[in-house]
Amino acid sequence: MKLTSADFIQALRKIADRIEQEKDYLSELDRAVGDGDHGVTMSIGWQAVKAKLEEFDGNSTCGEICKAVGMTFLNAVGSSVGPLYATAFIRGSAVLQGKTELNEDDIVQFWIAAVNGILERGKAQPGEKTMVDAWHPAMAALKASREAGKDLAASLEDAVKAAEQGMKSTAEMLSQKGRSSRLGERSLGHQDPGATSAYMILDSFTHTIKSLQSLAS
Amino acid sequence: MKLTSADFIQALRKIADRIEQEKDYLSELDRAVGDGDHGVTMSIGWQAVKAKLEEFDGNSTCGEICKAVGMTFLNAVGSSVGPLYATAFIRGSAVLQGKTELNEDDIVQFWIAAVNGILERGKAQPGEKTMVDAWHPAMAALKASREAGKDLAASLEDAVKAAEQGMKSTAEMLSQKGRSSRLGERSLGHQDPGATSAYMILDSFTHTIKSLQSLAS
Amino acid sequence: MKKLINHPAAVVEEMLEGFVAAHSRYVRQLPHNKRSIVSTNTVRPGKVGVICGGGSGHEPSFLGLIGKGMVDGVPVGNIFASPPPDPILEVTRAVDAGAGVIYLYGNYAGDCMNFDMAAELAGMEGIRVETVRITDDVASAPKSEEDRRRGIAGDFLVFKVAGAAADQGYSLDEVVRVTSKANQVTRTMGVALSPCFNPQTGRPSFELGPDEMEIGLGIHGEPGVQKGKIKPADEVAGELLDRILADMPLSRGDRAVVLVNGLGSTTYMEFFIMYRRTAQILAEKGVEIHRSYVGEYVTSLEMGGCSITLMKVDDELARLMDHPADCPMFVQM
Amino acid sequence: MKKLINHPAAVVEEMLEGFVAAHSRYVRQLPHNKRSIVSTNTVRPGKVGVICGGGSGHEPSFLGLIGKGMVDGVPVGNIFASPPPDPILEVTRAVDAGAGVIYLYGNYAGDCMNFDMAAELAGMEGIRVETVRITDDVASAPKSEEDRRRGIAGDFLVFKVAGAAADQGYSLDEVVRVTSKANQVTRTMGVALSPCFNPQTGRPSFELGPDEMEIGLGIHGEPGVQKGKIKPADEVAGELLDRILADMPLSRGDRAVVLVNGLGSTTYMEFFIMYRRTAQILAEKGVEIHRSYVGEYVTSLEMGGCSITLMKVDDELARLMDHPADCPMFVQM
Ligand SMILES: Nc1ncnc2c1ncn2[C@@H]1O[C@H](COP(=O)(O)OP(=O)(O)O)[C@@H](O)[C@H]1O
Ligand SMILES: Nc1ncnc2c1ncn2[C@@H]1O[C@H](COP(=O)(O)OP(=O)(O)O)[C@@H](O)[C@H]1O
Ligand SMILES: [Mg+2]
Ligand SMILES: [Mg+2]
Ligand SMILES: [Mg+2]
Ligand SMILES: [Mg+2]
Repeated sequence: MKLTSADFIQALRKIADRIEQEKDYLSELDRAVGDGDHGVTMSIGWQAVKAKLEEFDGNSTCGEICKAVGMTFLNAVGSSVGPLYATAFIRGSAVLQGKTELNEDDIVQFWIAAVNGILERGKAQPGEKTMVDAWHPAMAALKASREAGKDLAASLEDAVKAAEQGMKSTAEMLSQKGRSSRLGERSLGHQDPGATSAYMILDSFTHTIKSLQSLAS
Repeated sequence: MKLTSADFIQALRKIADRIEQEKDYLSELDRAVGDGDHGVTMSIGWQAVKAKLEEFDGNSTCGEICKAVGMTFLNAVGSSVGPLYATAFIRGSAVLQGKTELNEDDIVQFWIAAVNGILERGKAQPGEKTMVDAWHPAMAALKASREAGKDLAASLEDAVKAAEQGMKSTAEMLSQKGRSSRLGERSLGHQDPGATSAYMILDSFTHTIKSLQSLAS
Repeated sequence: MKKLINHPAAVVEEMLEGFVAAHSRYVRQLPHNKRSIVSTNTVRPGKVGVICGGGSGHEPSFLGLIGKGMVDGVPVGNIFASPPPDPILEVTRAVDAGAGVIYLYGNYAGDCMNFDMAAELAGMEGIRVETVRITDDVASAPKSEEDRRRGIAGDFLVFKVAGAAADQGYSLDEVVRVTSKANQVTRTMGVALSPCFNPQTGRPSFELGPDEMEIGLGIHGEPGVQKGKIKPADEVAGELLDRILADMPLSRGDRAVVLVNGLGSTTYMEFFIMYRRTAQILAEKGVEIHRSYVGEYVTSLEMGGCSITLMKVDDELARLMDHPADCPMFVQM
Repeated sequence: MKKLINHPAAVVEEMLEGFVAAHSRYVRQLPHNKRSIVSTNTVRPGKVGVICGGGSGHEPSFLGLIGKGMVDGVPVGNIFASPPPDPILEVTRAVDAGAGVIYLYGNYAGDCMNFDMAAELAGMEGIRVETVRITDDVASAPKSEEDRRRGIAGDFLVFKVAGAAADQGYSLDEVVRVTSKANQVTRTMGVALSPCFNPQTGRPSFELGPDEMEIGLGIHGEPGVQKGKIKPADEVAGELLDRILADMPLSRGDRAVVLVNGLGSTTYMEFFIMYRRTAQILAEKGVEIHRSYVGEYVTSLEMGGCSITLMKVDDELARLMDHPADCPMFVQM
């Protein structure tokens, strides 16, 4: 399958809508382990992104869209997730430069670059109860499924499953990074908000890809 | 009947106990129209008086006891009621000077002097929704009953009835003095806390007189 | 009601011990009465002594305002209760430096009676005492009866004027003149969102529904003039200013000092949002803001809400407001 | 949740408008980003620029501390969220006077990442930036992992040291040295009694029973280390100090600066009662209190509770703490 700049914009809008729907839930998760604002922050960031996307259309390159998304998100929110997702989108934009149409490999490379950005910026290891616990296994699954010859949609579905599992596993982890790390034992039993929104982002993107694919077939 | 210094001390102790019992109720009344502390203030004042009374015994004159009560109450509470009752007891002490035994007329004169002190210090008129609305009719009844030839206990009973009626009538008055005066119409329906404690003081004193009388007869 | 206290009956004494320990450079307790708090360094020959006071529970007022350019001593009362004459008199003796003493307090029955008794006793000792009762609370009595009004947050601005005048060497008559003038041009309207809890009763000072506010509420929880649904800050600020300006009109070219005072538990964020609209409204009317105070100056324990005070200043008042002050809980360079 | 606000999404912008209007003698907004707030009068050639920052909701920190002897600029974040690099960088450019700039902030993941990004960008523009992350919160990580700890009320004392050092002409290296030293000898333990309400979620930051308190709670409502029944103030103060002194022992002859910091809705009366016991305990240990701060310096919206901070001072730190400061929400003569 192919993803045009217009499709890419559409996929990003859908993520913004998904976050908007879930923002109260995300804040509630953060209330248990952090400062209770993760939904607010993600909503502010993604709504700013959605507004910024108005400036782009099918003629824009995915690279420039992606870079603008990163900078917009960052300047709208700051916070922990601002630098993490900004770095993700800016790194991701590097592999999409000049492109108004993405093939399946471009999209895989985009996600891998983006998540590497998150890892480098945040320096969190898997198991520290952060968004990395969703993103890291998701990327491992994505790569494995591609190597096993699956198509993009199927591979992304595997990645989403891994993200979901990673997200759920954070409930059993002792927090090491971010605000919740002060909690120690008391963070047990609570799912990490950043891992949860990470799963939602990937899940939403995968839905878009699947519906584009079914439209195309 | 006669009232000794020891009886007088006893009567004052009883007042302190009565106020202590009713302090929450008095604060609740003040909560509706003032700052909610009338019971606290009266309790602090009367408990200080009770402690001070330890320094006196049957050899003390009623005048010196009475003056000490006034100064002790004042310095323990300040507030609106401090100067009012301090003035009352200091004026009252003037008619009891040098006496270790009081006759019925002494006691009547004591109360009249005391209440005149309240009127002069506070400059409140009857009808302004203050303790004066209990004290003023009570003294009128006390004088009238004495003039009609009733004994002290009976006259005090009449005074208590008048105080009770005056106290109740404050619920229908617009406040003019004290904290509650800002309320205007909204003070309607609420009984004045100071009028209520005034009634209690006189009622408690009258009970003491009646039981002394029944003991004597 | 949850509070960081030991015994409800000991809160005032323990607060004073802590206060004096924390600020021993500024204040001391007098030996006879621990509720008599005076400055360590402001009393000087020929300077008028400035005393303010009232009940506890309004911190930083009154004791946090003892210091250079402000007040010289504070007799401290129980929570929301005037101090008795005894500490007032003791403070009066300590701060009199031959030029007489001014008593400043909000116009409440209890304060009037106790301070008057003290003034009488001080007079008998040959100390000249004058009194200015502060009456800035617009909600507390109608326009024609200004002298029956109560003192609330405007207390702070009036103390500031008196303290500066005394520090600048004004005579007692002159301090009284300028302080009365300050009081006459000072108006406050407040809004309450949540009650305070008297540590000694454990009860809320009043009841408000979860979406209610009350306009004109007193700083001791005395009921206000109008209860209603909570509104956006801009509307609330507008209503408070409407009432102030209806009472004391300001016109183009007038100058005002603005005080947005917090009652205890409301956030600074909200004060600045209220200030923002206040400044807009005054700008629309062409009123110049000479100086602004935004924060907690006269609280009501942990009551929620705030008040807006305007003082209409002439050159003299403006100059006195600009005079520096150095106190434990208020410093102005 | 009742608040004097207009739109939840506009609280930070409107607060800043009000703040800058009220304190225009001290601060201004930079043209490119209204969240970049800088001093009107402290930047001077050769002086190290001092920047502190973080999320909104901690007022008087951070923006109320812009002024002489304190900080030169503050990039402002959303409520409890680090500002992004953009306003940090803009403030950096504005306060750099050729001597370099120091970034000071509580050690939170978000602040670290955003300030580091800004520092990198500033470095690319030839501005030398150094960073000291404040880590005073004893409850936030065990003793051997001090550098993972968070910054809470101790922020204020560390800012004070840095601001004074810069004002006294220390070089950037020297400001970094003394500020790091200050951070290393500053410890805080807090107790929370009631939650704050983020105006944007309308939800309480945590739940506590009507007779519960929580020790070690963070200034953004992050859960603490120990929940329990509320105790008398003297016991609470004792527990907080025990934990501080177990972490940073003080012995006879040592000197300390004490800060009792209110989180938002607790009364000054309670702070002084907590201070009283703190002073008693330090006196018993023979520790001299060099200077004390009691009030609201680093709040957490309207959270209930307070913290106790000790800074163990040597001559240099004592001298810097005594240096005057003149800011909108903090003045020291
Ligand atoms: N260093 C890090 N690396 C990866 N993710 C992190 C890191 N620090 C925090 N996070 C994520 O950020 C989430 C919190 O985001 P949010 O609540 O929006 O920010 P803040 O902590 O500033 O309030 C956490 O749940 C966690 O997943
Ligand atoms: N001028 C006055 N004359 C007589 N009684 C008064 C006067 N002012 C107030 N009071 C009485 O004082 C009572 C309030 O007392 P209290 O609550 O103890 O003092 P405060 O008003 O200082 O809190 C009122 O209910 C009223 O009866
Ligand atoms: Mg958060
Ligand atoms: Mg009362
Ligand atoms: Mg009272
Ligand atoms: Mg946050």
